[in-house]
Amino acid sequence: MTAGLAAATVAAADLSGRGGPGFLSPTGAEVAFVLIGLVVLGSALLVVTTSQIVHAALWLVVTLGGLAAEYLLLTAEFIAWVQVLIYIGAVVVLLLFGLMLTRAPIGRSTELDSLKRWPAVLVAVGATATLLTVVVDAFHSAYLDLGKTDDGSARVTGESLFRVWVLPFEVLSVLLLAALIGAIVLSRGRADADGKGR
Amino acid sequence: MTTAAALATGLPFLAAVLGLAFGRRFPAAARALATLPLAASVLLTWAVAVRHDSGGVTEHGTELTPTGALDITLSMRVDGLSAIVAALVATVALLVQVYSAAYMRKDPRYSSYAALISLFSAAMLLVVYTGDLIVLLVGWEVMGVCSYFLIGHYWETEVARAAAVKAFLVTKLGDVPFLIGVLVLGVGAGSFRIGAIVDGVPPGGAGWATAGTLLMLGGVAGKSAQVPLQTWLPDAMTGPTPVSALIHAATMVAAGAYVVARLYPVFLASDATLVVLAVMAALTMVSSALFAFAQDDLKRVLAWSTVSQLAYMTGGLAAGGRDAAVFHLLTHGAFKALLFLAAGVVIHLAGTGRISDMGGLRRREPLVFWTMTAGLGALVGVPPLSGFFSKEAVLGAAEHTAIDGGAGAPPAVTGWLVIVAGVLTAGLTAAYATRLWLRVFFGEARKPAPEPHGPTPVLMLWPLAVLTVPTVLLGVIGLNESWLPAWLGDADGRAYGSADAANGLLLQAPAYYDLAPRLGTSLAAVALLALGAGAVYALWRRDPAADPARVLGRLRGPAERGFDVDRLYDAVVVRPVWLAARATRFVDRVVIDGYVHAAAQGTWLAGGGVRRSQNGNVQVYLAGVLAGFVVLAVTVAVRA
Amino acid sequence: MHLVYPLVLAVLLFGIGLYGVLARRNAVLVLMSVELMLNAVNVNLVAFDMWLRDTLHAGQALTLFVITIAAAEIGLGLAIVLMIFRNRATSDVSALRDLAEPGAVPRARRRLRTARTRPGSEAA
Amino acid sequence: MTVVEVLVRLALVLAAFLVFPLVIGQTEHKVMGHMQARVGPIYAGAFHGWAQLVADGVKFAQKEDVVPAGADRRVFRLAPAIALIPYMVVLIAIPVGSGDLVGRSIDAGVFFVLAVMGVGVLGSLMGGWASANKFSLLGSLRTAAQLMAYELPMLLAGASVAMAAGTLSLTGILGQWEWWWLPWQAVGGVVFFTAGLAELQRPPFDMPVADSEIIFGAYTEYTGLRFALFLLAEYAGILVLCALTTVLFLGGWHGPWSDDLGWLWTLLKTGVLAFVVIWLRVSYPRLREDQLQKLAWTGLIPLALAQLVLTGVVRVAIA
Repeated sequence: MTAGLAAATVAAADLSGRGGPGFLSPTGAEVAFVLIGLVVLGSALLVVTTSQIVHAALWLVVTLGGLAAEYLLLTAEFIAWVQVLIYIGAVVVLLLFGLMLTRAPIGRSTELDSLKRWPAVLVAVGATATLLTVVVDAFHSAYLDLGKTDDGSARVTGESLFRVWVLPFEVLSVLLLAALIGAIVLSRGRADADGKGR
Repeated sequence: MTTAAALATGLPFLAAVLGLAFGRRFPAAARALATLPLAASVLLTWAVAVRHDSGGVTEHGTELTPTGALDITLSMRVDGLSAIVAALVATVALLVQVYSAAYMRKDPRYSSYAALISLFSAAMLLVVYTGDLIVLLVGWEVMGVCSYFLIGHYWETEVARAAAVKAFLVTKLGDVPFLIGVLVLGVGAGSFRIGAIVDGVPPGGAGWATAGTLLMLGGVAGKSAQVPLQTWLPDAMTGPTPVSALIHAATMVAAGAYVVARLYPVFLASDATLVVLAVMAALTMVSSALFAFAQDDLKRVLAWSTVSQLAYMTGGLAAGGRDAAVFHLLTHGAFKALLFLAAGVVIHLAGTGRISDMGGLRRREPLVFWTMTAGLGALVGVPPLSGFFSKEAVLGAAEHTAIDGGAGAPPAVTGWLVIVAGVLTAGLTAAYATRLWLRVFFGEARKPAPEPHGPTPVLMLWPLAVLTVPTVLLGVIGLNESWLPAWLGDADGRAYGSADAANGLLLQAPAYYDLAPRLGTSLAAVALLALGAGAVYALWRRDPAADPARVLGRLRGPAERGFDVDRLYDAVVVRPVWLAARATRFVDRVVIDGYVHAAAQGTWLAGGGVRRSQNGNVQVYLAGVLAGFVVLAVTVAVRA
Repeated sequence: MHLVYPLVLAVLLFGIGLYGVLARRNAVLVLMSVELMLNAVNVNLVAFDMWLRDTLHAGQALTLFVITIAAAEIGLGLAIVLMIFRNRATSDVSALRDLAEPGAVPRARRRLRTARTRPGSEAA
Repeated sequence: MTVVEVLVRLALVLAAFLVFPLVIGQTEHKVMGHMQARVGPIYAGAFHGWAQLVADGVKFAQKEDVVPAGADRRVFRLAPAIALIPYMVVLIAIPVGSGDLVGRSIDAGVFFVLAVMGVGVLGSLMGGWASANKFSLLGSLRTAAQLMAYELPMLLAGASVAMAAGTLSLTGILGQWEWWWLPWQAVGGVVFFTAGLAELQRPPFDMPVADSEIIFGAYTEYTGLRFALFLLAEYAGILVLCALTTVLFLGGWHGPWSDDLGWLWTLLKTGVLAFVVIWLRVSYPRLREDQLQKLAWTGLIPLALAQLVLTGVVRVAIA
């Protein structure tokens, strides 16, 4: 439904399209972007609807991988590999780890969705429609020229990161340390309270 | 010279601060602290008065930081008037401190009492000396506060508390217009400096001068207990006797008259103000003399008499006799202080303040008898005593105004008012003074005297002796034009000289500077005096045990209660205010609080409704928040 | 490439993540949905960075930061979920009603009671 | 780069992917057979049992493809592929010889390689969970924990080399390489190799598949070709790890004589390393789970950090 709405608004934007080629003659990158985007959205939908909890995590892998590919198409190469490394290599593994520790069952679970599903649908669709309207209205004529640039290369990103954004970077490292310590404290606290482990 | 004046003001202030800070811890030092700085002040004020002689104005001051359009100067303005009045104030204050050292000997709160007296003296001296109206106002209000505390010295008693609050409220009632009047004068003259204001009045008067002086009359009436704000003074007698003597006889109550004299050129230029002042004075004079006649309490008699005598001063001022009024202020300060201090000893002896319980005290303490006789004589205006001369001076000025006042003189009507009321009051004064004298000192004691608790302290007696001297002799200074009028200088502060008088360079006609008694008014006053005194004596002779006041008949009760002015106040002011307050309370409780309670109740109910949604499910909360966001965004987008 | 493609993708992904956060009951699934939303934001950031040709590369830098923070968040989040699971034997967010107004929801009370009767939770 | 060239390169990579892991497998059989004096692997096909690999293949192919009843069938079947494919993808980026002798030169090569290698672990996780077997699940958990622990030192060691070369590209790193990098990056190399072994779950880091404790962990329920794919993934992993270590720390195609022989040097170094891997399997006992974690957090990570500091200091000194 939302995809249809998006298509409609995109088509409408095409009529007034300024700057860049029209929507009806897409480039190869655009076609690839849309196709991968559909995969991403589909798998994301499965993440939030599947009744098998581990499958959700695996679909998440597909979503994140697809997004990495989208980053590549946007010429943000470094971001793409970081996405794979951190999200798939670390976050999803952690998630699976967590799922297994919380005794994720094989097969369908009945209680994954709350009873308030329809209000959630309503709110999500409302928010999406609002954002979509705003975004399409504002940017339907903006064109992203992905010519030969190395804006997304490791060198450029690294330079901006360590020249311009060094301070936030350092602050972030402190945050990570805090998160590390916090996670350790959280997982150990209970064991100490119980006495000799479990 | 201004330095000496500032020092004279500062020393008691310092003593007060030290006394309030350390008096409780070092009670031994309190007595020295109370008297010694004040003694120095007395010397200084006298030095200032003598050095000043008859030179014009000496004024020095530092300007405070600019406060806006009109600057305030911290200045000392010494001229004849302020030098003499300051000397009077300081002297009486010192005597009272000395007297109090004995009178309040056993009082546990002596140190704070003495400090307050010192503070009061400092404030009064500030009022007298200062050359700036705003600074004067400061001293004025400090005096009021001190008066409040001193009247309420025996705050354990209900009466004292009520009297203190009453005195405070009533005088403040007058101070509000007084403040506005000060501001009007300041703005009108473009300065708060007294000199500038006095010089700034145009010859024919000015709107701002009339308005300002009229407003200031409120403060004058409040401080000097004139109609219609007179009722606080008799009640204030619940304070210690020295306080009554100091504040409520010699000094503070005279401040009202003093301020008028200080700004006299301004008042003189405002005919309307003078007429109002004259009406006020006439009413006060007669009525309070009548009330004094009806009183049974010794100090209340003296209080009403004070009110009456103050009316003489204000009356003199209204009728153009500034020098006469100041003359009366001086003599009155002396003899009324004497009378109060003597009354203190009498009460001390008799163990009661009720006249109906006294009698025959003549034999127990002859010194008191004689000094009090002198004081009463001066009060009544028996010829060679001081009161006679000052009173005649007032009446003489009034006569001049009434009969041959010319251009620049007050309206004739003020003169007539003051003469009629003054002569009538002379008779009434003689009547109540005679009644007091006879009932206290003669006849038999109507109540067995209490066991004499030791001899009367010497410290209490010698101020009486000291005060008797001016009581008897002070009238002399008015006899020669080169004495008191020359010392006082002209009303605008400039020096007075006979040559000036002859050339018409003075502010007023020469007759106003002549303080010698005049034949017509003297005869009339003395005749009525004799009539009043004789009538009372005759009544007393018929029945020494009965109160001569019975002659008032049905009038006596109301007169004793000051014509129930308090009840009038009650009906006119208090009750409407009460009703308004009650109405306000009703509106507040029912209407305004109704809204508040309804709002609270509504919030409570709404909260109860929202409470149901607080089921702990975070996702529901989040959904609500986001739904709200969507609605808001859509609303904004649609309206944009 | 038209800017709307990545933007629309981001919006839709965000909506899906939003739905997941609101509708899923398992805490780990909620965390996953949060990751979806974060990724949507990242797509936006990268797209705008490329579109603006930002010389500071704020968009990419911020994306890297977001990814890092997401890693930290998932670590802490999972630690919390595991703690809850250990204490209450559930990772169902709708069963965690400690925020409820007392007495407003009978179910929450029942849950509390059962939690209280569990051995081991008394030590806490 | 034309389409044909791309296709040729992909075909070559695929060929290498198909051939070398098998070679390594064969070598492992032989080496273990000789080192442990086992008769089996030296028997088939007469000469040193050259046909053993073929026999193994036939055996795996013949076996029934069993999926447990309680398993999550789709995930169970998908898992071996997930485990295998990332290694194939990684091979694309590894340069074999000087110049353009590489599948595809990738700008952020080190990142790419390490990122994609991390994905392979998902296969073990999926397989272990989908088997509906407690031992498998335990194996998966151990795999995940091990991956978490060893990814970090591996990344740090890789970062050290990238820092030394000033580039993330693998070909770029080799372009910068000098002989004295050998001692300079030695510690990093050891850390990288050790961590890689742990990530591959090779002995002595094979707790996730410890057959004496949890009966081959995640692979308990796998039989036949699927099991063979897992094995193949392991050998591919050895290949990738050894090739990467070669490229990053041993100079890749650098060596004496002509640069044209570079590919030979690469293969030689990789082969030696692969031999070391096999050698270690034969000679070292298995670590305990807690020892394993301790080694990572208190041994390898500090070492890797020290290497990073050293690299930085030398880099600054040179500059």
